[in-house]
Amino acid sequence: GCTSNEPPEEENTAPAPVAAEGNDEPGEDVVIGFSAPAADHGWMGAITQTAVDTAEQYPDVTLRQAEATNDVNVQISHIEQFINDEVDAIVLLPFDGAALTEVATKAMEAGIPVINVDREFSSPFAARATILGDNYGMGVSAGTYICEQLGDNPDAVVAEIQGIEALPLTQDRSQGFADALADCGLDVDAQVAADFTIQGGETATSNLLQAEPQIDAIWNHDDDQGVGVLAAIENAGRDEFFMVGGAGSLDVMEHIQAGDTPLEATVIYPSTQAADGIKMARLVVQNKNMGDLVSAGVPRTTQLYAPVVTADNVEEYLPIGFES
Amino acid sequence: MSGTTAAPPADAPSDAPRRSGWLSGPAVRNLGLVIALALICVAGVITGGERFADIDNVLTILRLASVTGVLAIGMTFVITSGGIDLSVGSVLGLTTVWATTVATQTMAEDIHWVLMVFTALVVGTAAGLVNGALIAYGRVVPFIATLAMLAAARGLAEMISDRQTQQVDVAGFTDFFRADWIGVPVLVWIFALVSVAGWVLLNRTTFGRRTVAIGGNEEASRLAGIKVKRHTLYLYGLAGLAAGIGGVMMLGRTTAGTSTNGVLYELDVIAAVVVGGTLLVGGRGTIVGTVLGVLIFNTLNNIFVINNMSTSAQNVAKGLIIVVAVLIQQRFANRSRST
Amino acid sequence: MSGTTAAPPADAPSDAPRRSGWLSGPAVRNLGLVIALALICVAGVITGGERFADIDNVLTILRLASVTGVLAIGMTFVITSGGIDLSVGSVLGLTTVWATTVATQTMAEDIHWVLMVFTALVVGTAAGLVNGALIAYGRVVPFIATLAMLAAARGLAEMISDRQTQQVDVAGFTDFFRADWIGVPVLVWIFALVSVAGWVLLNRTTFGRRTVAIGGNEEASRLAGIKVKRHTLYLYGLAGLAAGIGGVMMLGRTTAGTSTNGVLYELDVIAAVVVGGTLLVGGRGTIVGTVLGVLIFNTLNNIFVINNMSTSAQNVAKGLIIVVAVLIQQRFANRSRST
Amino acid sequence: MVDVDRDDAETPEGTGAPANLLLRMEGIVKHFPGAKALDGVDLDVLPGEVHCLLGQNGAGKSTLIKVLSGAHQPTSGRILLDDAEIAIPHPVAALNHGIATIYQELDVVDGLTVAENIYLGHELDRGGFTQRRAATRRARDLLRRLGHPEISPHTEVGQLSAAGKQIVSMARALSHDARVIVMDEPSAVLDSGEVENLFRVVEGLTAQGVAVVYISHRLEEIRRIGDRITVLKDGRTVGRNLAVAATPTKELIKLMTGRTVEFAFPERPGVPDDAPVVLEVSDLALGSTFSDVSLEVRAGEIVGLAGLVGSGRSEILETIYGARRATSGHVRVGGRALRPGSVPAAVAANIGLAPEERKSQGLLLDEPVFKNITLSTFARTAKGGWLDERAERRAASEQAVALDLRPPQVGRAIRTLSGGNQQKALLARWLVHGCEVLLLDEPTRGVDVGARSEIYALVRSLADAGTAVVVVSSEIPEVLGLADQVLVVSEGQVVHRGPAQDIDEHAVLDLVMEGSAA
Ligand SMILES: Nc1ncnc2c1ncn2[C@@H]1O[C@H](COP(=O)(O)OP(=O)(O)OP(=O)(O)O)[C@@H](O)[C@H]1O
Ligand SMILES: Nc1ncnc2c1ncn2[C@@H]1O[C@H](COP(=O)(O)OP(=O)(O)OP(=O)(O)O)[C@@H](O)[C@H]1O
Ligand SMILES: [Mg+2]
Ligand SMILES: [Mg+2]
Repeated sequence: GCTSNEPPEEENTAPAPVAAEGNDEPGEDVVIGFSAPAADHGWMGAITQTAVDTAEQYPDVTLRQAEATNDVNVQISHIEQFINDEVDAIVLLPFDGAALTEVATKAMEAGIPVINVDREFSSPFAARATILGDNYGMGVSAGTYICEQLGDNPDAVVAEIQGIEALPLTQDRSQGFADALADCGLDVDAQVAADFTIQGGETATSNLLQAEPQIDAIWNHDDDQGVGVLAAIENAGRDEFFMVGGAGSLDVMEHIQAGDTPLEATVIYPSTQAADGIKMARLVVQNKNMGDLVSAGVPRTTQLYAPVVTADNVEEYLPIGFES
Repeated sequence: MSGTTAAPPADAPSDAPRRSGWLSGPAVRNLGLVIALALICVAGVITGGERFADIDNVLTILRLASVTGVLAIGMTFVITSGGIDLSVGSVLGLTTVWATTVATQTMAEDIHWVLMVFTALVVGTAAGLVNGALIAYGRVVPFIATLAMLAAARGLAEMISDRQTQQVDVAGFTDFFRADWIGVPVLVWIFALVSVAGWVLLNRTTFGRRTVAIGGNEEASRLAGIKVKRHTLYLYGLAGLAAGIGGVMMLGRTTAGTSTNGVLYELDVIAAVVVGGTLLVGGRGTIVGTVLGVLIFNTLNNIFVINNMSTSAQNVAKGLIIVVAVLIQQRFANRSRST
Repeated sequence: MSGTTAAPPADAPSDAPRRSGWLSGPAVRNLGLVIALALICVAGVITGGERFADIDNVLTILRLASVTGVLAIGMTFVITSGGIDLSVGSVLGLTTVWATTVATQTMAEDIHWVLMVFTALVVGTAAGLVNGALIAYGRVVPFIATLAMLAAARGLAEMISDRQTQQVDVAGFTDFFRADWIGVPVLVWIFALVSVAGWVLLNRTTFGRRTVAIGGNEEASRLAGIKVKRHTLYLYGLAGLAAGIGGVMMLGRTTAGTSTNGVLYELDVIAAVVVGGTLLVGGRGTIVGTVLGVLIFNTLNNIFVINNMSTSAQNVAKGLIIVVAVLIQQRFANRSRST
Repeated sequence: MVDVDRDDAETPEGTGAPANLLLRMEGIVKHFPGAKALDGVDLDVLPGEVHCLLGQNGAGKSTLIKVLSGAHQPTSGRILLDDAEIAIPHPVAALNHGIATIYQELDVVDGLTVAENIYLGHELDRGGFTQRRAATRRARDLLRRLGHPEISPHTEVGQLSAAGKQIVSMARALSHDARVIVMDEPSAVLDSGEVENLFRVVEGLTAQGVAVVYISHRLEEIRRIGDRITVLKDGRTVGRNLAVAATPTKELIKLMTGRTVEFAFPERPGVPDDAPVVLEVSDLALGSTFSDVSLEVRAGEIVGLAGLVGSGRSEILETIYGARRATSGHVRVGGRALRPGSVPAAVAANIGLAPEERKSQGLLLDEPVFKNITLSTFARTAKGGWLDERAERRAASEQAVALDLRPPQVGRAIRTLSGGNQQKALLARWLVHGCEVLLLDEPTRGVDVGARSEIYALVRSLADAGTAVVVVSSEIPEVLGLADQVLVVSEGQVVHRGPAQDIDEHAVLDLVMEGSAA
């Protein structure tokens, strides 16, 4: 799809109305149904939190929040409930894009615009607008950064700590990572999967550090589990490598700033996607244009930018770091 | 010869307190559940009004309940026999993956979509039979055997699907399962059918009687000539079949085969069965109770969403309500049987 | 007069095969586990070589085993008594959250870091006592009562933490729990201590004997004058305390209090206990077996990582290995007792 | 002594209310949902006496003693100890008052050792730590006192036979330093030698002033050790404080049953020589438990197995039945070899086994009586897998009447039946089945006198109808009286076989003693 690179500054944790004049003026009342997977880790928690905060900003928006769940069966029923309730729009971060396509299409057919966030539906008719992070791009960014650091050493040992291995998004990230590394003649020497939790990160990393006595670089997919990863590194007393994170939590950015851990960089995966979704949903329902765009209507697809945060530019990104 | 034949026993066998099936003992036990469900519905109407007491909403609840409901019917048999099956959710995931492989779908496209259904049912039953064989003939305790299957089936599903979600492209299939009959979704019909079949099987057939007997006293059943091992094999096969049916329904609902389908269903399903009044130690099982248990959990979920509760608050509320529902149900269960 | 005094009747099994505590019947049962663990280690050495058979690696395995290990010791008591506690993981999460609230940490900073430990233990025990009260006095079946607690504790933890990870800032705390004593991490020491204490409690105290008795025959225990309800209360309190200790250790390991700590630990812990040879129906419990069960699972994980296996392959392998381990263990268990 | 008719409402009194009463229960009433188990029962117990409690199955004996032990709460009534009213809200209270109970249903914990079972609930401990050495020592003393020094305090109770468990129960009661010890059918699972041991212990207790409340269906035991008797019928006291010596057995039976029972074994019509051999067992062996067991049972013949507890008789029956896989030997029914180790094959060949431990091996306690009775036949009654519960009920009710099951409602949970009636229901299962070969393991355990002679008559009439019967019983007179042929088993070996008329109780005892001494 077409990609529009929005400056991340536009999305603040405490979003201030920065969009084009008039868009934030109260319009007709909008009831938005919101459904996302279980907030079982910080990034997902931030997704929900920023969505709720954004909705609260607008007196004309009422947010209906479905129970966060990792069960597509339950999530489908929530969308069905929204359709029954005849909400004005649905912002949906599906646990599995393909599995929710069906019901999203049903909503669209019922005249309810669906804003698809983060995990893409399998049919273009299922969403009015789609906001995507860039999982493959994330892997590419992380891989490219590591290449820059280690490109001259073809024997360098690179390790990767995945999130939940069985998720397609994990596969995308790993693919991007591998592709970028291959570009400079490196490969992934060790790969472990955590489960997006701190305990999982700690366990996986402890075993990983044990298995690999000498490592040059680690990419950790997720800054949430990164807390555990760092704890394991500290426990093991290892510091011969540098580490790249993923998602961009506040905590990690502070570490990058302070330079007190092997963490040198992290790849942003915006946790404000759902907040954007809320804004878009409101605009769609109120028939408004998006920000500075000249063309009429909200764009169909928006893919967010995945920049690499390092000590050099961390100041710039601190405000959008999410609290894990 | 004995001289006792003279005086006939004073009290001839009067079966007075017996009423027909539904209204006797078990029904009284279920009364508590009905009351709990009714209270929950009242709460739904009070807080949700029209939005809750709406035919579409009721159908939404039923549609949601149908997948776990079917699993719970199978689980009721296993638990009644004194066993447990932790693998149902994971086997469900495996069946959805297997039924949506390119090979299966191509074949289904060429021949008939029923092939996909068939594949799912065969895979589910096979996994169940492996459980059953391990338990009956390998004498592995059910908890461990099915826990192993939980891990293995999930892993297998991931390998087969290569961790990609597989979309159902066979139109006939999705059309069928998406449809309504007489205003009621096919999925709900299936749930109803499986429930009735389960009730009949448990209460009206020798298979059901054997199941209860084995759960009540395995040794006594064995000594009475029941083939306990073979029956155990069948029981887990049945639970696997239910998982297969659940898998087909899941596919109908999501049109997506993925190894993450059914994650953690085992807990939901067992909870519904146990809240329904089936004893975890075996020997007593109730299909009606199970259906009520499934409905209670799913109605709760629906009301939470109607009331816009945060997930955290939902969890706390769910914990409290489960306990209260069980306490209500117990009040009645205790009244219905002697000390 | 009785003729049975003359020759020992056959129904009095001779004392012969009895040796002191560790080496008697239960030990033979554990032998199977030891062999299973040994085989796993051999597999580790073959595939991992130096990287596996390394003192640091062993310590890593032990350190990782320590948290679930402590929970499993508590769980062994509950299961031995015929109960189950599904809430341990979620209670663990709650204790880590509560011990790291700003209020607690500020107080700990001012007074002593032991306050954090104390908080966690109190919260864990309290949650356990609530479980116990529901089960003993409310007569809710353990599965349901603790399932409710699983939901409620998780929800409460999310509310308290506002779903934010709370970092431990009390230096004394992290320093203590990250340290080594005589080359062995503090966490491993705690695990060892809890195991030994658990063994003594189960095998050498009145409390332990009564736990076994209640699991073996609750009615007989009641008739023999055991206060079954009160004992049950204590048992779940104990499991809660273990969850509190586990929470403290988790904090030591990850320095982060969050409601996701301990997610899904219940299954791991129960699996370790049951693989260890404690009967799910109650009446037989073995701490040594539990420790071995925990080690088997954690060693497996370690070997999987050393071999760079994908999660899917790990799952399949884990399923197979669990079954094989149990079959090996059974071979020995059966040999150690008569038909 | 008052002579009573069955219509006489008056309660016969033996001795008047004595001065130094130890324990008195007055007007005890106990209702269960749907059943009135006790309806105003009185009981007076003197220190140092053996007070016998008699009554038919279901009369309320166990319920009464459970009220006394704190296991049940009475609906109304008073309990006085030393003339002071006491409350017994739970078992601990009874024990604290010095009232210890041996229950009818074995109340031991299989997973604990003998010593641990004996001190269960009042463990010997210091600061919570068990004093295992002291417990072992004292347990050994108790077992010796009970005449069983060979039972090791370290044995897991699950390894013991029913008799061994009973002895552990008794040791537990003794360990309490009680003033009143209640024994609910303690002799039911014991053989004659062990009953003698038990009597010695009881005499030792009474000599110390301990009162023993003794329940048994074996009237000859009551003659041996009883001092006074209280008789219950339908939850009421119908005879109180009758002196044993002054009350003829006939009288007691009439009080209990309300009618006259001529107690006798049914006549043996003799098995015709041309009767076909139905059951043929040749050289059967099961590991080290028994070996070289051969027997033939012809149609219409009753073969009895006599022997001590633990001699392996139950295992012989279970192996014939296929519940255990024989290590060698064959079983043939009607000439056809039976598949070894398969119960379904045995059941299909119309063999029935009424097992020894009815609770653990026989009954589905929470299920209704009729489902228990039809447990081996429901599939046969069923049509194409569909249950026919009406037919099941009919068949079960017929047998309930035939066996005088009390209460005869086949729809109630079998758990609520008294012990003896549960035993009858178990027998009914195989009567409904209509077996060609019937294996009975302790068929009259816990069955009252009236029903007992009915069971004898029934077994005999089954034999007359052509069934081959094998009976195991620990009561030697029962084996000798009922069987045509007797096999004496000792330590897993058949040490004697011959017609029942040709041997008497002493000879059997001598044989088994010899065998076990060898
Ligand atoms: N569960 C068991 N474990 C070990 N040995 C056992 C077990 N059950 C029975 N035995 C042994 O088998 C033999 C026969 O026991 P059993 O009591 O069944 O014989 P029996 O002649 O039927 O006596 P009873 O009069 O008690 O029925 C004895 O040596 C006994 O110790
Ligand atoms: N829990 C119960 N619920 C209902 N009825 C019961 C219960 N327990 C006992 N009864 C009934 O109370 C009556 C007395 O039973 P009890 O066990 O006291 O008889 P018993 O005299 O000990 O007989 P037995 O000689 O067979 O042991 C019986 O009719 C029995 O069915
Ligand atoms: Mg009785
Ligand atoms: Mg026997």
